[in-house]
Amino acid sequence: MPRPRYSIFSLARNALAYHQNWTEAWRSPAPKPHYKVIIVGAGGHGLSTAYYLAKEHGITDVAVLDKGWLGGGNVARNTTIVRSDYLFGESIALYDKSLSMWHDLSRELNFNTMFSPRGIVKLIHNRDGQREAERRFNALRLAGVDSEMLTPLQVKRLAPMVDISPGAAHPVLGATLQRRGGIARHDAVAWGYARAADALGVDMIQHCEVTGFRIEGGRVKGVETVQGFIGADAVALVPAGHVGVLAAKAGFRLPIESVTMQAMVSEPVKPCLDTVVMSPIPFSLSQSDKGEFVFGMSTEPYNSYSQRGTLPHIEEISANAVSVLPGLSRLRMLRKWGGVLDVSRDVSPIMGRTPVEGMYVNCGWGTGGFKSIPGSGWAFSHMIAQDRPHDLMLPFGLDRFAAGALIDEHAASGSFEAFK
Amino acid sequence: MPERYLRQSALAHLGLESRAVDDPGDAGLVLCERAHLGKVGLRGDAGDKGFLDAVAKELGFALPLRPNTVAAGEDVTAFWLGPNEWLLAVIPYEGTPLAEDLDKALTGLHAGATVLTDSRTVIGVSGPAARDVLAKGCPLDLHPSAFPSGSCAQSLLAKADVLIYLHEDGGRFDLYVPRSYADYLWRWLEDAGAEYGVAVSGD
Amino acid sequence: MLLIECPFCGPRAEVEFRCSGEGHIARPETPENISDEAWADYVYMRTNPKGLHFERWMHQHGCRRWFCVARDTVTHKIRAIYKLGEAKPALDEPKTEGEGA
Amino acid sequence: MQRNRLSEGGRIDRSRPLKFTFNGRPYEGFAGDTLASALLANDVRVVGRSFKYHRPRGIVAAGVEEPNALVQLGEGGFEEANARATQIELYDGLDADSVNCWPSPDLDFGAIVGRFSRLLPAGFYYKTFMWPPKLWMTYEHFIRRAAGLGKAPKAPDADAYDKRWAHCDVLVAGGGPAGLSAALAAGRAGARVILADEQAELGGALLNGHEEIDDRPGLDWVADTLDELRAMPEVRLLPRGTVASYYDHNFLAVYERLTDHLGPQADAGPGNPRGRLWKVRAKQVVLATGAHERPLVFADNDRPGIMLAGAVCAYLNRYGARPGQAGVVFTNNDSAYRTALDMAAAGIAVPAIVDLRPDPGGDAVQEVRERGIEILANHAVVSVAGAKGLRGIEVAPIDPSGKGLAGDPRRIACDHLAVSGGWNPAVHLFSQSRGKLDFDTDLNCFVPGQSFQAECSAGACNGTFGLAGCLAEGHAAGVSAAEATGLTGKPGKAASAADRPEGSIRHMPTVPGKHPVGRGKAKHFVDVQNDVTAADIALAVREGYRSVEHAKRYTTLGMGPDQGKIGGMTGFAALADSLGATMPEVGTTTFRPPYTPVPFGAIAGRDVGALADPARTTPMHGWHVSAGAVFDSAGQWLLPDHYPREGEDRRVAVRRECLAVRGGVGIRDGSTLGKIDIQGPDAVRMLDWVYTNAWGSLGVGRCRYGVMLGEDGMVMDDGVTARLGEDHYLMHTTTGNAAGAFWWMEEWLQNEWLDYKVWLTSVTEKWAVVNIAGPRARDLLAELTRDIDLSNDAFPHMSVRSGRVAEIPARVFRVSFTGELSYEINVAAGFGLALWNAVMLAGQRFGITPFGTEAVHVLRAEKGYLAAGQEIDGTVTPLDLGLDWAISKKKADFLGKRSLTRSAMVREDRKQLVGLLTKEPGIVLPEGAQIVGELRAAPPIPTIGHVTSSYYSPILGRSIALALVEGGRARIGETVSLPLRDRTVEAELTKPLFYDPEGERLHA
Repeated sequence: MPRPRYSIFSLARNALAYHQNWTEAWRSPAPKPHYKVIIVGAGGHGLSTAYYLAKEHGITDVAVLDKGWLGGGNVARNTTIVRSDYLFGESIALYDKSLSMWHDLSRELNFNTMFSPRGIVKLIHNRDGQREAERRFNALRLAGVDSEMLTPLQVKRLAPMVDISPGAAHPVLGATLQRRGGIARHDAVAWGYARAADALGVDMIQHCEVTGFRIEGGRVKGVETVQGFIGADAVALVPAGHVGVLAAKAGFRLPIESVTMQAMVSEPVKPCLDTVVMSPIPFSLSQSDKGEFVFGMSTEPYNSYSQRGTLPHIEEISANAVSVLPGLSRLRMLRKWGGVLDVSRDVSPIMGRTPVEGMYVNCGWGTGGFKSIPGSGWAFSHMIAQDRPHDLMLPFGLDRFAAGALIDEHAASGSFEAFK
Repeated sequence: MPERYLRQSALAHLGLESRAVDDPGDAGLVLCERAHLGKVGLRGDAGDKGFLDAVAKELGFALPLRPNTVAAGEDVTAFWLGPNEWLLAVIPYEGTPLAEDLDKALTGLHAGATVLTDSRTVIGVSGPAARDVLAKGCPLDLHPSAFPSGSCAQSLLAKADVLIYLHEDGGRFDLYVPRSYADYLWRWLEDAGAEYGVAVSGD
Repeated sequence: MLLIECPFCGPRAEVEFRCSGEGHIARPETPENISDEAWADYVYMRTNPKGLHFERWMHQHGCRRWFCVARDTVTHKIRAIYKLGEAKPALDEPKTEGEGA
Repeated sequence: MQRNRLSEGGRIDRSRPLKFTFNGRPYEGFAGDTLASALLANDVRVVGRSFKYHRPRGIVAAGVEEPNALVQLGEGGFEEANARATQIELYDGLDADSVNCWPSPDLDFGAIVGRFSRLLPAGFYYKTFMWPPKLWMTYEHFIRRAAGLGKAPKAPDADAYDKRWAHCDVLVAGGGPAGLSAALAAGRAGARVILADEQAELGGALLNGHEEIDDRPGLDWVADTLDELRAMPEVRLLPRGTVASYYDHNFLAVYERLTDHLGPQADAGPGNPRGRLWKVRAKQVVLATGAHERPLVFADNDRPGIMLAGAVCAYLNRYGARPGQAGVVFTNNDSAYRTALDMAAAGIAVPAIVDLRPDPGGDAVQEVRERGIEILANHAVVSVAGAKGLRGIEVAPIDPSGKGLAGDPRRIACDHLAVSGGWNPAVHLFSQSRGKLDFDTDLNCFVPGQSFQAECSAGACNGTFGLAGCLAEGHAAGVSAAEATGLTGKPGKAASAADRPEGSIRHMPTVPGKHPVGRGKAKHFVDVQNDVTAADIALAVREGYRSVEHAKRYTTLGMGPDQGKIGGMTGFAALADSLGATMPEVGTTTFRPPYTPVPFGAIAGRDVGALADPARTTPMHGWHVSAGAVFDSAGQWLLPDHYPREGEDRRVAVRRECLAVRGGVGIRDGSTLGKIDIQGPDAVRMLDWVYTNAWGSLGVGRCRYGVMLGEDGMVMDDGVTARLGEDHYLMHTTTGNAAGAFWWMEEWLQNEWLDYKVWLTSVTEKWAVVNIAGPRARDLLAELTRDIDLSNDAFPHMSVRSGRVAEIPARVFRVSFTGELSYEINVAAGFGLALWNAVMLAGQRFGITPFGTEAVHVLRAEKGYLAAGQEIDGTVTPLDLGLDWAISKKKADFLGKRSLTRSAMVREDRKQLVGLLTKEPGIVLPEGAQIVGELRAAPPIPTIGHVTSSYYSPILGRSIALALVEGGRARIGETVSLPLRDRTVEAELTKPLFYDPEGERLHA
């Protein structure tokens, strides 16, 4: 299934033909009766897993099933921030593998993901934040991952909208900077992986909701779907925002709760914020290539499978962001939406085996899902292909909960609230 | 006993007395600190008749048992806070004797009284814009049909926990606010009232 | 924003409450006699249903009482509110309506 | 000279001229104008440039759906980007400029992009800019510069914004005939009503025409209705109030603009807010939000002068402004025939009505015929002339297939074209409320289906476009809403209007033309705001982006500042056409809040600046301020960090304070420490659960240290609890955990230990705490109290006594966080300042020194005491912290106990608390520094731990640090490296205790 390469030349050639000759980015095949691997969830992680299964491991007898349109889950509704400035070595290794892959992703996929390493500025507002930043900065530096400490003046130079006056409601004492981090065009990542995986022979089957699993003798044999039974040697669950439902159908529980996270954008304005600004108070902010300010938030306070959200949270985030970047006050909220995050109890992902033989799970990415798409798919495809976890994902197995070997980025990152 | 003047109200530092006027003029919002109320926290089981009787005997009136209601005697007002919790506001502000008397009266029961005079202060809010100002920070419906005179409720006002009480005459709201939040809440109220005009009155 | 009928204070806005997560989770009677897996199940594993969810809420800025709420995690409709210690009400599983994604 | 101003008619006040500036040129309009109507009256045809191709654009609409007339408004602290000219009420001195063009919309250098438009189909950027890799940031720089519309204001916002809650029986969204009818019916029935309408003037579509109600002018009915509503005390009218979002449980946000129409306010600020965000809880909601007209998709349908027919009516009838001298109407339905009549009545030459339908019928058509206007049935507009202002059009008959033309084009001169493709109900709020949409094939639009919340749609937003129907539906909605809230007042009768039959609509996703879509030079816009064409949609389908969401995202359809109010449905229709599918099969994308953009400042309200976060203060706060303390925040609390004297920096001040405590006596405000009063016969049972150690043996008057775990075995808090009486305890928590620990215990008591007889009361704020610490503390206290025996035997370390201090009733705890002889004197908060002053006075002869939180940290670290947020960070167990001694071996269970025996908890390489002494004693390590066992020349270098606390210890004359290190306890004595930014420091691992290891000073 060769696909014409995208380039300025193909664009010019097609322009002469009024763009009538472009071919479809991916096929819409009917499901085969059996696949070697079925991936449930055609989101960023599912699609990248399929792509790397085909590309790195030569396994092309793969179907990616989705209950809706491909790339319609969290990859379509996140705030597109890509970074690896985590605290624990396990997290740094995994996320930085992913960040490195982002830098070449457009050319790898021949699809411009518009990844833009414009730097992640994480503000420090108080003593606790300073301590956390120093710890993280040093952890990253010693791991060989880029990280810098900024003075308030350096913050001002990178992000002139930030109020660094000492009397500010949330004074800026400094920041950490990860220059290799940035933002990307979220849809393009899903579409790029889908197109590239399709070209390698992977079947993307949309509107094919999984209604159950056929499990015999503790081993998975295939999936029941709205389009009928599809057999498989291995089944990988990668349905962000939905994994609890599938796990229940397969007969096990996960240390995961699904919650809504909102995001919002402003009307588009000319460029005035060139880096990503994140603050623990909390909010995150970047300006997209379209000119919209993209606001990220923390999660809503109760379980929800609703891609909506509440007003109080929007109020809080707006107040936080306006306090730190007062110039936002007269800009206007254009649109807000929500996504459903599967948040694990230590807010780190769960990757690996499940209690069902032949069934693997990759879930619980919480707010880390988008940035990890390349690395997660790359590592997870290794697990599926070789039935052995890749070293990068070894610490993230489901078994860590019984052992108590949690990777609690959240607790240790200064946002520790003892009594949640 | 130490000199009374040594005892400072939560908002003493604002010098409200010097700002107090007798006639608020056309100010839409009139604020005051009611610094001299004693407060006693009372815990006990509303289903325990022995407890209710003992308290009623001590207070001279029965505790309010319906949610968001108030009962009052001559010097003591009792606010319903929950199914096993009440706040007593006492005149004068030394709540200790009442708490001790109650404790004695409640001996042997699973009940207790704690002096909370200094835990909270009371900000009085009145004037024609009082409801409008409170609506800026309080999610309760304070319309007379939903919150009639003589009601009380615990809720939020801006970012402070408050117990809101509307006096029987409907003329003034009393906000019972944790002491450490009093300065914030006072500043918030002055800010919220700015569009209506703010005056300070004596207690 | 939800309107939650506190069983003690009456209907109040969501901002007055705190959600304490899944309800009816029994603490193991004799933790020392159960496996690490069984203990982890109690500490970490959650039902996380899409649809009817039995959970606990607390009226943090009101009467400070905990109580039980049966809430649909898709529609956010509150199906039942009851006091602690009362049994789970029998409720139908909802059809997943009203998800305006 | 307002060339296009009608001499009479409209709602403007010609006696009140207003001057304004647009793109640097002065103009004049009238009170009652919008910027858009004033520009139209002044014959300003090009108002901006398009988003992608920089095509000249004119005003299209008269309301919120306007896609082109976005302007940069005002300056300084009042500047605003992307303001919509149709929503800007004219005020004197208004100054606006077009966005996204340079130097002006008439001469825009960006238009060069348009020349290459063939190279820029939908999604072109996904296919290129990938090579060479280094150049992407350069490409992107130009993409970013090209994108965006207006400019973000640079000056701080001069305005303040208000927010408030509101409650009502019935919220009515929209003040047109349906909304007014609903509000009137509900109000008469006795309901508390809020009626919000985005317009300055209520009346809705009635303002734009001259329809009659109850046999008199419709606007008279509006006036009477408003009079009646205003007389109702429980009805609140919110003109200039846009219902922006509809949340769960009938909670809605309304943004009311208070001063925008007045221009910049001299007294801008909290006393005169710019806008108010209403947070409304409504028992019932009536949506009467009207409808938006659809454009038709034909060749170059974006040229200035091509307007929506309904907008033409609005400008003529409401604003007395005409779009030009000669206008053609292009329609597929009856409604635009009224426009033709209005145009003719305003003296505009109307050479023809071009109608896609073969046989137009209906009342209005008849009237037009009688008027003698030519009707070109079964005709299409196939080309337009005039890139910067319409000069004429070509029309041609349509062939029977509806796909091509059946004759030669004919040219008609005109300077504007009024277009109608039918109407889309404004179902935005309905959809936000989770209501399901149905597709009405007769009207060719989505209409509200099943409601999900207590809501009812009425009038045009419900697909009922006729006035009679709007009045009837509105009334009925008001009646049923009032009834549903249990109100029984008499709602009165509905107002009536003539029912005028209309002909059907001819749906054509794209109008046939000279070339197939995408082939000729002309562009067929489906979304004018985002420059999305029918060819783009077709390309998306060709490339497999077939789902409505894929097509939207690939082409950016409906993603501009108007959020697709005009372009969305038009694009979906083009998509359905390309797919050969029906509209219900294609569906819609989700309608996201807000309905129209809302300033972030308004959403933030007053929770910014000084009111951003409550600053909690202690009773002694004023003293600290006058003593020149430098403050630090602990959660929301403000506490003195240190008290610098003249010429002292922080370092010097903290050293002085530390030495004063170690050498004499210091005084500290300890009021913020969490305090929980615990009473009841089962207090001990509860303490035995929540703390790791056993509490049964604690005598009255004695104190004990406790460690609180989560069920995961991690330390959450620690502190000292005192037994005050038989069944009476007082628990101290860390400042930050006061509320958390309280809720933790309450949760267990209320949920699990229902039979326990324990009452908890938070008494943090009841007590002011004055802590005196140092070898002279007893001597000092002795000066202040007569009724407490201070001798070591009578009042040993870890005990509590009651008495009077400085004549004030007090509870004195002999506890220490500094390692010195230390008393924490608790008095009623109101006496806190008095006590502090008394202690300071008495302490003068002991050289008493106030010390702040930083000195406390130095002193506690010298003793290896733990700090929440530093050593205790949610990932450490009591064993990690060396607190084995505080874990009862006898208790069968306590919260978190089981977790401590899991495999990862008992590993010997867990991070454990140790001390750290740098080889060079002068180096103070940064907190957060990472520790390395085996140093390597270059990263990656594995780390074995990190520094949690680090200070210079004045008493030891060297630096000290606490750290969590893998297997640390077994490594004590080893040397480790800390590679800092500028150098690598070597340090020795020690026990986490640096001073007075035997605790002699505590017990002195």
